[in-house]
Amino acid sequence: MKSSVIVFPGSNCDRDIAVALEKFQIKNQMIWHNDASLPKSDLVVLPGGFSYGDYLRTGCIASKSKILDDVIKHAKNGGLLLGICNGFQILTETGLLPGVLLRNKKLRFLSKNVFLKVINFNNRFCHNYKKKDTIELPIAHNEGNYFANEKEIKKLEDNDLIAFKYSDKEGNINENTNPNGSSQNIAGILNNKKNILGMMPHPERLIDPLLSGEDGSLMFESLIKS
Amino acid sequence: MIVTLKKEVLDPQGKVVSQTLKNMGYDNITNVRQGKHFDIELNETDKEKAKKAVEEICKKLLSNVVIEDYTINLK
Amino acid sequence: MIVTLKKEVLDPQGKVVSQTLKNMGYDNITNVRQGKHFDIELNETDKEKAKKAVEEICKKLLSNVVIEDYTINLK
Amino acid sequence: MEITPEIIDRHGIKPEEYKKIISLIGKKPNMLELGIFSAMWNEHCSYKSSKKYLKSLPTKNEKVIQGPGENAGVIDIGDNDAIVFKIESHNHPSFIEPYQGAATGVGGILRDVFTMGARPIAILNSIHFGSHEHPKTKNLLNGVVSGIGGYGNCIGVPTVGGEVKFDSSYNENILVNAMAVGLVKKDKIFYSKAKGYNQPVIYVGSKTGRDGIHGASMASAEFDENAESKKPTVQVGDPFTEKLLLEACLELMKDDSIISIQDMGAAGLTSSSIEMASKGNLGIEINLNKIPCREKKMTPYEMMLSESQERMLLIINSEKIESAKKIFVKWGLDFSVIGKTTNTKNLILNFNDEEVAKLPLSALSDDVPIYDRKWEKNKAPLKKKLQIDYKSFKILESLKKILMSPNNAEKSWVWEQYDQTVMGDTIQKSGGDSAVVRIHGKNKGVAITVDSSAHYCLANPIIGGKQIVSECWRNLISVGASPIAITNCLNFGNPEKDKIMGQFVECVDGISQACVYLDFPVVSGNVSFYNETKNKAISPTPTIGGVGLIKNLDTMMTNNIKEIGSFILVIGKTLGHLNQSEFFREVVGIKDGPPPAVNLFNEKNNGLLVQNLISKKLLNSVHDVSSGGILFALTEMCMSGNIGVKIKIPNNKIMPHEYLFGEDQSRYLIEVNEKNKNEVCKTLEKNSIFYEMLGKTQKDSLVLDKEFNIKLNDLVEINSSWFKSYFKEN
Ligand SMILES: Nc1ncnc2c1ncn2[C@@H]1O[C@H](COP(=O)(O)OP(=O)(O)O)[C@@H](O)[C@H]1O
Ligand SMILES: [Mg+2]
Repeated sequence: MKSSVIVFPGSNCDRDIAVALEKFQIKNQMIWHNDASLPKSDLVVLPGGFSYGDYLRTGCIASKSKILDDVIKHAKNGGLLLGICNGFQILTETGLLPGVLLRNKKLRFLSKNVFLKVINFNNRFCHNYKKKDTIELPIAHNEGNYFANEKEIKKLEDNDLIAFKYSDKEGNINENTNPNGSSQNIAGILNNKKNILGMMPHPERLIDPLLSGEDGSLMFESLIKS
Repeated sequence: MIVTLKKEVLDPQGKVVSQTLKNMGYDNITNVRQGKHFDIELNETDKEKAKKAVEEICKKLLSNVVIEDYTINLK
Repeated sequence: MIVTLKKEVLDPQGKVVSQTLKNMGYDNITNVRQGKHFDIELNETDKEKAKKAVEEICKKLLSNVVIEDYTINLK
Repeated sequence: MEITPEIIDRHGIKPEEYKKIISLIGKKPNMLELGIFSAMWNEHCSYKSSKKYLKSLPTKNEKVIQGPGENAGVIDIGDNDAIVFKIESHNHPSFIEPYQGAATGVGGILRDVFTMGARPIAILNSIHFGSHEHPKTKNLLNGVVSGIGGYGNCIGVPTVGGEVKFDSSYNENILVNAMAVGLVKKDKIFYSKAKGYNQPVIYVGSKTGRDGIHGASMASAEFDENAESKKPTVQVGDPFTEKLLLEACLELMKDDSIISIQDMGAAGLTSSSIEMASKGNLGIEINLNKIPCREKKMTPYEMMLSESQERMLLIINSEKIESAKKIFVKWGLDFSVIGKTTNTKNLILNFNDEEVAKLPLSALSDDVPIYDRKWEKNKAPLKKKLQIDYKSFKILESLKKILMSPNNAEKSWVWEQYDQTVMGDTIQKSGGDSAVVRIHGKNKGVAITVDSSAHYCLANPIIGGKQIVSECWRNLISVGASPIAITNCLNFGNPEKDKIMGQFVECVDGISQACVYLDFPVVSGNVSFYNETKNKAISPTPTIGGVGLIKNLDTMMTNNIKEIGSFILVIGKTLGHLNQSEFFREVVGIKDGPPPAVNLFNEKNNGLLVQNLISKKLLNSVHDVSSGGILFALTEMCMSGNIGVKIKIPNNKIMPHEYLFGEDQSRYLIEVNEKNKNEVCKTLEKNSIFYEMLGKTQKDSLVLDKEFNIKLNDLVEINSSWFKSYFKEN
């Protein structure tokens, strides 16, 4: 499997995701945002960070980058596209995924481990979570409060496009287990064809027991087996 | 140019500000909403053209139509 | 009510926005500065009093006079 | 413009100093030259009051690669890896504009670290605020924490630890100390010393604006009612640009293009250019028309004194200019050749084809006035026999009061605002005794902590100085590290007052004694004087940042209890010293008296023995006992492990309160399981280390024999409630 990680000015989880991909023997290349074309890849990752300082709106300026045309083409052709944190914000700004990520409800940056209930397993990112459907991953964001109008949310629900919801250890989903105010506790969503996943939590930060867990590894294992 | 959140979108910042003001004793504050303000200097003498350009900029970059409205104010 | 960074203070956001607009082909943009906009609803019929209250709010909470200026616009 | 006594005074230059300037340069300085002197000769840049005493600190051992004098200290951690670290204050600006002040503090210290070729791998902070009831505190706390987070999170370096304290002595002078730690290959360290003349001097980074003019002078003056008027000296930070600058510099450092490099920190272009040239024993010539400016019509004075952020000065191999420029252009940064090194030993500034300043470098750096200020010995309070009716202070209620107090409350409200896990190597984040960050790609790590204890220092600066170094050492030991070296940030009031100077002299003495005894040298640091408003000074607050090495992460230790049915032992003797303790302060209301004595011999012995037990994997968990005493430390271990303990006070001549809340030094709590108990006790006895059996771990409640039994969940609730209710979150 081959992957490309797009590096924007201000990306800062680009190395972390590269380390994770390589750990699972995915052949990875770093692609500069200003490059004219995307090399052939099975998976493209938009990493976390603060592209363009998160100035104006998170993900907004990165979504206007040169390389994005190719990334969009890649996704339209059914290629896998994963946006983590800032990457998710970029995906909503490009319109590849619906909705928008607003500031956290408490108006402060939130960095901690949270529990997630995996809602959709039938996609190439998540099928491994069948064995473990409540997982723990770190979040670290200031704008992770997912918002979409009722119509959009209903569409996501009706078509089973919600990938993860914030929950507690037992998998209960309610207001108390919602760290940032997201509609319906949404932590990650898929597109219709389920080849694009946008998520706020960071699977690449939990791939090793010394880092207090390996629930992130399951996603990379899903990808290589798919 | 002012970009504001649509009415139906929750504005947590505005809420906090108005709450704080109430705590400070300003009881007559009924609502606060926070938005962004842009001061754009344009090298364009034709007012109509300038307005058009700014409109375009707003739509393409400065606002997200999913959640925001904008108003333009030419000087 | 608009709060803007003082002229001599760096505005990193405005800098990035104006750079992006240039990259998008809007060559005639000479400068962009970003500020905050507050929409405050006040329950006060007396215009003068309202203005005074808002001034006070600006100074005490909404702006830091060290780096910011503000302008008030009563409706 | 005529240089009047008022102008000289406004530049913070004393009349005698002005006379000295004239005799050094053989002429009256012009405005620009005066500004340059003011920037170089102020306390913040010149260390004129502190130099004499800083010299007494130990700065060398076989692990130290670079001690004080460079942008940051460097230590050897083996395998060609080295760690670069330093702490710095940004107190005054943070009081005036908390978000930007704190943010630019973080930005500045990060630049100090990557200037040396290191990739920053961790940020820590020590922040002190006034009483939580003071009307300014909430806003300052909120602004400072979000500013620290705002900068570090954006640049993508994890903030892994720190401390937050409240005390009314900081009501009008908060402290914001930021520490940065970086990793570099031992053979790729970069220095600021210029070499060779006629080499190009290059400016990179952000443009220069009119911000922060005279910031360093501000940091060298007391606040007064007119602090407002000093406001325009605060800068706005741009972490995004700093991230680009970091990546661009590290990219350029891959080959040998750079001869020397220096960040533009306090006193901006002035101090950076002067330091580079004078360290290299050279001269420097700058054409000010080449400075990238953000605003039109900037004057030479403004350019030289601006403290605009995110800028660097480089001296580059002349053949490499084009390739270097390419890198900076790719990252969207300014790159401008602004001058050259010369062999004249002068600083020469040209503007519009005119020479606007010419000063001998020696006058600016070597001939800085050094003061041997008068100082007064501190009257150390003696221990008085106190008549306290301990019975009226129920032990459990007292514990709860301590857990609930702002200084001892759990601080996750703070650290959750910091990205702690970016870079994927944070093995222990906030909440432990020290943070642990893995060396990327290896199975070793560094332990890092920052500590201060102003209460102790105020009561007795010598003991306080010793104590804080010892506590820092202990925190490193507790996670299984070998302590290597420290950095220190010395925050004090006005040194022109004998009493304050006395606090400084004695604190440094205490720090020095402990560092020498523990072989724990000082490799970098910062002095912040004039933390004083309307004649009221802060408590003397030396902040110590310590770094240690964990050679094999398999032997790393944590402080959460691991197992039911294991034993809790106290290492070190408990004498029950309660003066200056949290119990006295928060529960009884006594604030005077001496701090606990520090016995460096015991400190070292106990510490090395605990270290030894950890390395043999004989212990389940370890926590140092510091403020709050045994009961507080034990409660923390229970809460983080979610396992309870049943304890019984060992046969001891002192009162239960003295045993449980006393703050005697050099102690640890260790958890040992049944299997290892014998071997651990034998080792302790063989080495004549004093220890006591405290209790046995059990399910979910903390029990003191015949006194109380409380569920851990209740304790957690109490401990985590303070910040939430202070900020009215649910
Ligand atoms: N400002 C802060 N930033 C990050 N972490 C903090 C901060 N304040 C406290 N912490 C963390 O809280 C824990 C307890 O702090 P403290 O009580 O000062 O520890 P100790 O007494 O062991 O030095 C430590 O892990 C520390 O890193
Ligand atoms: Mg500790």
